[in-house]
Amino acid sequence: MTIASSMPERAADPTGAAVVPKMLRRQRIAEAFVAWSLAGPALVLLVTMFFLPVFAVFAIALTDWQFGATTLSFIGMANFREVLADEGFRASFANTIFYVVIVVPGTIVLGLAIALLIESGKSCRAFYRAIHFLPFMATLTAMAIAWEALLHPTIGLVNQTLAGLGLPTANWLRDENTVLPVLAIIGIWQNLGYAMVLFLAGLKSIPQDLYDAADIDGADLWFDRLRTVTLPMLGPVTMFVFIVVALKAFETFDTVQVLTQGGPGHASEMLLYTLYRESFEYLRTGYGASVAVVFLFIVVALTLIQARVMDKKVHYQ
Amino acid sequence: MSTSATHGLGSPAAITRHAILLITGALILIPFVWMVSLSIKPPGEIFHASFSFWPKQFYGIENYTKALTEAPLPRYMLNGVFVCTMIVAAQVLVCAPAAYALAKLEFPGKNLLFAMVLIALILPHEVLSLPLFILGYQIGVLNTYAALVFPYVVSPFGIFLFRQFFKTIPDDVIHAARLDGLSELAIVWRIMVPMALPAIIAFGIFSVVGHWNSLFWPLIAVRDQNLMPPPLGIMAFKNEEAGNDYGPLMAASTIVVAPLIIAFLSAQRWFVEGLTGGAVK
Amino acid sequence: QEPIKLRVTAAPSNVSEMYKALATAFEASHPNIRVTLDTTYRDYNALVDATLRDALTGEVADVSIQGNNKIRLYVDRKMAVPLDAYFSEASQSAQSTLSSSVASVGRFGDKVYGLGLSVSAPVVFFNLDLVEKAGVDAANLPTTWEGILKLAQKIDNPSSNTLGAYFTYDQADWFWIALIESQGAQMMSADEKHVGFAGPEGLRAMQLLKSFGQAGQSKFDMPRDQVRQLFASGKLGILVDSSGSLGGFEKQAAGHFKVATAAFPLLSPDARLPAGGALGIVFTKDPERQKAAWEFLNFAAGPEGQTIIAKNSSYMVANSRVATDPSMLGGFYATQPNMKPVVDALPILDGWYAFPGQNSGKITNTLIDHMRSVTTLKVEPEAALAAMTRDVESLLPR
Amino acid sequence: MAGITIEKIEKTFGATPVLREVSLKIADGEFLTLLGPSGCGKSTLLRILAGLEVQTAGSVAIGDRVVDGVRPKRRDVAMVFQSYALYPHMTVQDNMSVPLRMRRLTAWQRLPLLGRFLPGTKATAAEIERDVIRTAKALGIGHLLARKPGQLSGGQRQRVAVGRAMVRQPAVFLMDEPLSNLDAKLRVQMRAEIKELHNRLGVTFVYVTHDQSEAMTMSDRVAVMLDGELLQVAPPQEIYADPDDRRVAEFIGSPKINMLEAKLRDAALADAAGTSFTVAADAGPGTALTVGIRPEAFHLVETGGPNVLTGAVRLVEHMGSDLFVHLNVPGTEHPVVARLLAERAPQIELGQTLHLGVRPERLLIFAADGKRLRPQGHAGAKVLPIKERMQ
Amino acid sequence: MAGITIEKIEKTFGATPVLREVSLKIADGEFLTLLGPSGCGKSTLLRILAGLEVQTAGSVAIGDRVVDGVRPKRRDVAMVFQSYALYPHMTVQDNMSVPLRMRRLTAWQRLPLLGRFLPGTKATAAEIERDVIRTAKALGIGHLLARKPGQLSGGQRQRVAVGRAMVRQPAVFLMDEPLSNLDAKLRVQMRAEIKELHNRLGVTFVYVTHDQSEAMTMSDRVAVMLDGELLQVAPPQEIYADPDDRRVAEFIGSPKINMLEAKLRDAALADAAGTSFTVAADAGPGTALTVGIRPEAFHLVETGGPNVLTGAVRLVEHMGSDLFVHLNVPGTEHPVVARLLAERAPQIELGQTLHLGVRPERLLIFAADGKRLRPQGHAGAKVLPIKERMQ
Ligand SMILES: Nc1ncnc2c1ncn2[C@@H]1O[C@H](COP(=O)(O)OP(=O)(O)OP(=O)(O)O)[C@@H](O)[C@H]1O
Ligand SMILES: Nc1ncnc2c1ncn2[C@@H]1O[C@H](COP(=O)(O)OP(=O)(O)OP(=O)(O)O)[C@@H](O)[C@H]1O
Ligand SMILES: [Mg+2]
Ligand SMILES: [Mg+2]
Repeated sequence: MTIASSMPERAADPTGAAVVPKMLRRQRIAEAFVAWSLAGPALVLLVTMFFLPVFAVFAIALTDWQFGATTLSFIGMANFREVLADEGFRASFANTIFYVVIVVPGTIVLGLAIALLIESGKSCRAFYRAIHFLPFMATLTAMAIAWEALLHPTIGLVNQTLAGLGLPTANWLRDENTVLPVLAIIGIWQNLGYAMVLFLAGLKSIPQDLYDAADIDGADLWFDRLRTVTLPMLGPVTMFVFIVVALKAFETFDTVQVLTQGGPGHASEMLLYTLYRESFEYLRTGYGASVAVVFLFIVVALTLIQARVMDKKVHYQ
Repeated sequence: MSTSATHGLGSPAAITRHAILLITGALILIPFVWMVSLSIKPPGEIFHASFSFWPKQFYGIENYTKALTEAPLPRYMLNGVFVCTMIVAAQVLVCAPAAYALAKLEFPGKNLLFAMVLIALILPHEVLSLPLFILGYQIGVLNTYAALVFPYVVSPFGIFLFRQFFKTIPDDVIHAARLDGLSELAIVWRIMVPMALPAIIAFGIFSVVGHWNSLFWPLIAVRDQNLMPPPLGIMAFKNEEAGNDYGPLMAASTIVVAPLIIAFLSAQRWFVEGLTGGAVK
Repeated sequence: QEPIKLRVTAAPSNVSEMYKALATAFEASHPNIRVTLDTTYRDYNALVDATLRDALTGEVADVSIQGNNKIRLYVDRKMAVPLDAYFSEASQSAQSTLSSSVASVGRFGDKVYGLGLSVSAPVVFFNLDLVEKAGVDAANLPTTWEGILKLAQKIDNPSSNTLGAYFTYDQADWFWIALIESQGAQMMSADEKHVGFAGPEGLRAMQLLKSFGQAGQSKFDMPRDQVRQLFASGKLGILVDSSGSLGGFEKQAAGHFKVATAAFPLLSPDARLPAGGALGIVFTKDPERQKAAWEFLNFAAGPEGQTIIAKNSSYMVANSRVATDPSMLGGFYATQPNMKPVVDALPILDGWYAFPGQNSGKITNTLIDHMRSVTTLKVEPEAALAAMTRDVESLLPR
Repeated sequence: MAGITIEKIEKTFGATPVLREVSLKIADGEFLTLLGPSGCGKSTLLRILAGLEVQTAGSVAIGDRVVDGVRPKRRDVAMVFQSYALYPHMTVQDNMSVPLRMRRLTAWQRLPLLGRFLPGTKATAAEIERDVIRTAKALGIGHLLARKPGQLSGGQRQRVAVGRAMVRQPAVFLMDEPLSNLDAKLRVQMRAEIKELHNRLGVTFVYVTHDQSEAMTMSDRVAVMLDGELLQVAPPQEIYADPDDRRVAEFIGSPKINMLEAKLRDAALADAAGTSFTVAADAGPGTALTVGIRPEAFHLVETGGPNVLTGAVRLVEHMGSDLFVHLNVPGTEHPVVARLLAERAPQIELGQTLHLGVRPERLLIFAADGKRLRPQGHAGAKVLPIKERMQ
Repeated sequence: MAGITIEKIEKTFGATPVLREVSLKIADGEFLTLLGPSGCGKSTLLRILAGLEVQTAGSVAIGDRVVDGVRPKRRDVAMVFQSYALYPHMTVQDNMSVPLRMRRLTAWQRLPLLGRFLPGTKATAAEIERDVIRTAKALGIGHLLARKPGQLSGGQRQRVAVGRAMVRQPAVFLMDEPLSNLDAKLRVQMRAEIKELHNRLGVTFVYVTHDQSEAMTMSDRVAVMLDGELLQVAPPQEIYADPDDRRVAEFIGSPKINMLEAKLRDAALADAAGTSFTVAADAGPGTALTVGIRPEAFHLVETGGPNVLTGAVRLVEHMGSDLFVHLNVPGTEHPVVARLLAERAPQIELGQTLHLGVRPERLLIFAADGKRLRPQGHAGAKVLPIKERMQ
């Protein structure tokens, strides 16, 4: 058999050149169709479960609707003006920022420290991992009750222990100066395990080679290894933990509701609680919706800004 | 790490490690210890100026019996299991194909879709509850299991996590599957999902923890007690006006959190692995 | 004939057994009415939210058993049905057992919109062990604020971590109303344009709160749950709280210390007290169902229903006739001396006032904030009252 | 059985062209190797043949069917991937069954539980199992059927990948660097095995590699690719001995061919590296040329002269049977490398001066644009037609 | 400058022994290659030298200092890793600075912000920068200093890794398969560069590889390792030409050495593969032996006879200058492979019968236990001392 005779004859087809691009285009369209039919359900659901409701909230924010009322009227930006002028809202905003500023770094630093400690040895890893992850799984309303008892100003374990050690005690939940830090500690307590697990996963994916290289290069003190290898390599995880924990911190609600109801005064009021209270306790749905809009705006903006700022410093593979 | 790993259990570094972790672990466990302790105490011993873990009079049987019978806690737990299973199943069902498309296919609008996923990831669900309630009413599912499930069938976090994990699966495997004759959907279910099992387990735990403990939406979406979630069993003993019934309340709390702990303990290996491959890269 | 299916919602969920018993007994005596009971609402606020949500979808319950202070909400939204016609018809019938106390709890304006079913009243709790340790005889418990505060000072002992007295002030605006109305004053002017407590009664109330603060409360300002934990632990001598807590206290104190109650001191002959607890509201607009709904409420407020409520909860029943008649619950309450202050208070129990307008919820919180500023001794009573008056009036509808 | 006709295939990713007008005819049953450095577009071309990637322009025919727009499944091609791309969660047997199940069972019959009870499923499944076992036995992996890929060695995985491709008897085998993940020893062994597989099956093989020894030893023809262009398509010997293009000459051969910049003195003589070479070039004096000399074309001579390079020994590499001698020759940029048979070479010392002669017919002359300048009347080395050489 | 003395090093992971009584002396300035198949324990030995792993028994001395228990930092060794292990988040310059910063700056001076203001930091930092730039220039990566590893090609990364090792002028260089991530062409080029680096620095190199051509071309001596044991340590030529052990002979050489099972007929003749070989063995008739013949030891002869193998051609591989001919020889399990020079071999057809002769002195005879049987009075090929051969 010679090479030439085994070749097909289609090259002679004069229409071949025109047919080809058409077929290719059809194939490309078919490919996009497949992709969209895979992503389609998710897209439709994302729109109906997330984006339409958000628009509905936007719309409600422009009205004076009260929950359950049969009438409402369009009042434009009045709700927003009121929100921005409201002292309670401003306190709530400041508290939320304060809380986030404590909880996020606290969770990240402690979560990382515990992850490093767990990973630095071989024994009991699963055990330590599990107990530190426990708070993340517990029903917070139930745990808040336990916290309330622990923080009791006279018969609580915390104050009794402090008093026993001769340290000053405090009325944790009813003192303007302590209530937010206490909530923040509970927030850290709850999210710590989550951050720890993510960091553990991150640590596992750092190649051993880099530590060997650091050893050879002389970076063999824990401090140097941390700075030369561990921390930079954990950059992307930290970024992820940061965003997730920040979002969770912004959305803190249960502890406030069970432990403090935002008090004393507005000292522990936080955005999601304000939103809830306006909408469901005070039944001022239109106003609550405008709080929601402002809340969403703040959360999205801060998350994006922080992500952008950190993104610059984070190394990606 | 080999240099530090070569130190045995008895070295100062190892002892310090255990000491610190035991202390932090103990601190973290205090509320849980408190919870379990209260759950076995009689009402008269619940609040005492002096503490003891073990009660003078063991009252666990009474408290746990009350927790299980006063409200239909077992029923709530079954609801929890059913609803969480449905939610996780639906989420995997919806998210895996979308994540596959985002990770491995090229199509117009891909970046827009991914941006939408990221924005949805940021939106807190509580804010959307009222419109979702009306939506549930419009589609006529309120007060059914479906009402508990439908807002969660798509999870932006799931799409995100799966996408990250799928990206680590080599293209060649997909090419091989196409040559072998698998359709794109078959590739998702027969190749990607089995290979991403750790990520799916990790996601499953997150999802189950979230929905098992949630009270906010179920109380809005359903009013039939037979559909209610586990935390309602705790709420039955919590009352603003009359005061909390602490013993059964804590017993119910213990019962509600126990399945999650067991699930986590039995799946924790995959859990960390799943995250290693996914979110974290 | 088809039996009428009545949908009933009720809160709070921790007494759902009681409601179930009530419904079962009702169905037994009214074979042509079936009750679909829904008691998943953990507190009165949750039930309000759910009811309003149901209003959105047009599926409001026929009857709802709600918190005493919620009537106005439903009247404002034109949801609650006035019951005067039914009430007057029923009370004229010979065998009626409804007392006027049942209606007064549910009165708003000049109409009755709800039938009181269970009530709680503000009372004073004593830890008898501490009282006796302070050298006071349990039979001679003080009945005036002055006496209470003096006893508190005797009990108060920082070295053993014992607190003398605590005045609960954060159950919405309930205790503020109690302080004002127990002096015979009104919460608001008749036209509801101005507050009624800007005068001497308000100041007296504030001064009383300050005295509690000085007696020790200021050091340990606490949320309600923590106060109750403290009382249960035996480290609090006197507690001003809702009578609803009695059951819990008695259980927690059992084998530990003795609890006694005394009436909330009244400072005026025309003193009234706000009633906590629950009342039944009719929402259905369908005459047929309205009638069935009334039957249900009438049953619940009657001897049979009230007995079920008394036996299945620590609530006081709302019907004073049932409570005092020895052939009904009179005997039962005779065996419960701690309930006596509530039984005695039944005739003067009044509706739980609710502020008008969309800011009523906010006003409630404003009241609490100013009360706290006084009990914690941060602000002088005069200044606090002035600020309270100003803040509340600015939140009233203009 | 099918040949492949590739016509003016172009491919761009975004704006960067990866393939430029590639045309190629592959005969039925031929073993064609695509050889080129990393990133030159070999895999892209192979994937276009398989239908995994869509070309930007041009057309592909397999057998006498134009397959543009035809799904991979319907092209009757099988592919072995560099990473093997085995399904890690399936046993070897399942891995090998997939292509058959997808083709022989209907969608209904493939349903997880239900499918098993449909008529015919059982018979077909048994048949598939038979075929898989037969193929596995033929490849010597019959005992591994129950294992998962994670439990196999590199060579075993490679065989499973081949098995998965083989089991459905495709008309065309595509292989994308199937040996590059193996260690050197195994590579040599598998090379022979794949070649034998080709001889046995007799179907068309398109084999991608950047390893020239693979290309040289296995192929009927080698297609040398650089930057998305096919530079030369010819039998291995011809590619080596008679390259068309300077880049081909430089790419093929290890150690690399020595390239000396030369200037034409007259039509028959060029000066380079301090000596003169006998060339036959149809150009004016002073034209710049490049003289290429393969390392093994050198032999030791006693003294300098025309066609002899002289320099000092810079490095001696011992390669078992051979010796690579690196020489610093004045006038050249890079050291000149000569390959001498170890046993015939005398003891060579570093720094010692050597004279390396080369026969004029072994000189490869390239014009400035890289095109080969061939002696008059010479159209390429004589090479036998494929079928005569391989049986 | 320091030699290395390894004495009876043992290493077990859990219960599995990975190194068994490895002893080795490496001379100051020597280039020693550890050669062995994957998993034989090469990296483990290297890591023990570096101090990254602690041996189970035995002792290591660098120079005249026993370094057991000494931290890697204090051993004066540098290491280049297979994966390069560059810090991906640092620029090339920072990567290369790390070893100097860790040594020349105190812990205080290394503190993130504060450190910059301590006395001396600035001067030392400037000095470090100077050294890094000098080293980078020497390696031809001066223009890459501001890039991160992700932006470099494989070869450039490799150079950065070498630079990081070089910059602090260690007495010993350890390299763990530094070229295995590069493609074939680059590998050849980097091979020469590393060898020149060694010549220039004159310090001790311990080089790990499983690639024999690397071992053969670069080393002063090669240590062949198998299953955690050193089988032979000798110059490359000697390893190739005069292996001590059957396994060494089989491991070295590509294509693999042909091994024929033989039976001694008398003290001077052994029968194998249908012919007889001239051997010199001190054993009784009937003793089983193995005759090893390197592929390039064959030459074509006209007819059969003693020391001539006869068989049918099964496969011909063209390798540019060489031809690998696979012969089915009756009585052998595997085909016999011969390497013939392409230009001297006549046209060979598949199936054709060939006669391959071998000179008796090129036969390698092994006893049944794998030990080499040497002709009387022969103690190994003559090899020059290191310093004479390389300068
Ligand atoms: N999906 C893609 N998007 C953009 N560029 C791509 C894509 N796939 C390949 N390329 C680019 O096309 C060029 C050719 O890639 P290809 O994989 O065909 O090379 P190759 O010859 O197979 O190389 P190797 O030997 O490394 O596998 C490369 O420069 C590559 O970067
Ligand atoms: N940390 C460890 N724990 C247990 N076994 C190990 C460990 N490190 C290496 N081994 C085992 O020790 C043996 C030798 O490993 P080593 O890495 O030294 O091999 P190598 O010769 O470098 O192989 P390669 O060429 O593949 O790098 C292997 O069988 C390996 O599985
Ligand atoms: Mg490729
Ligand atoms: Mg190794």
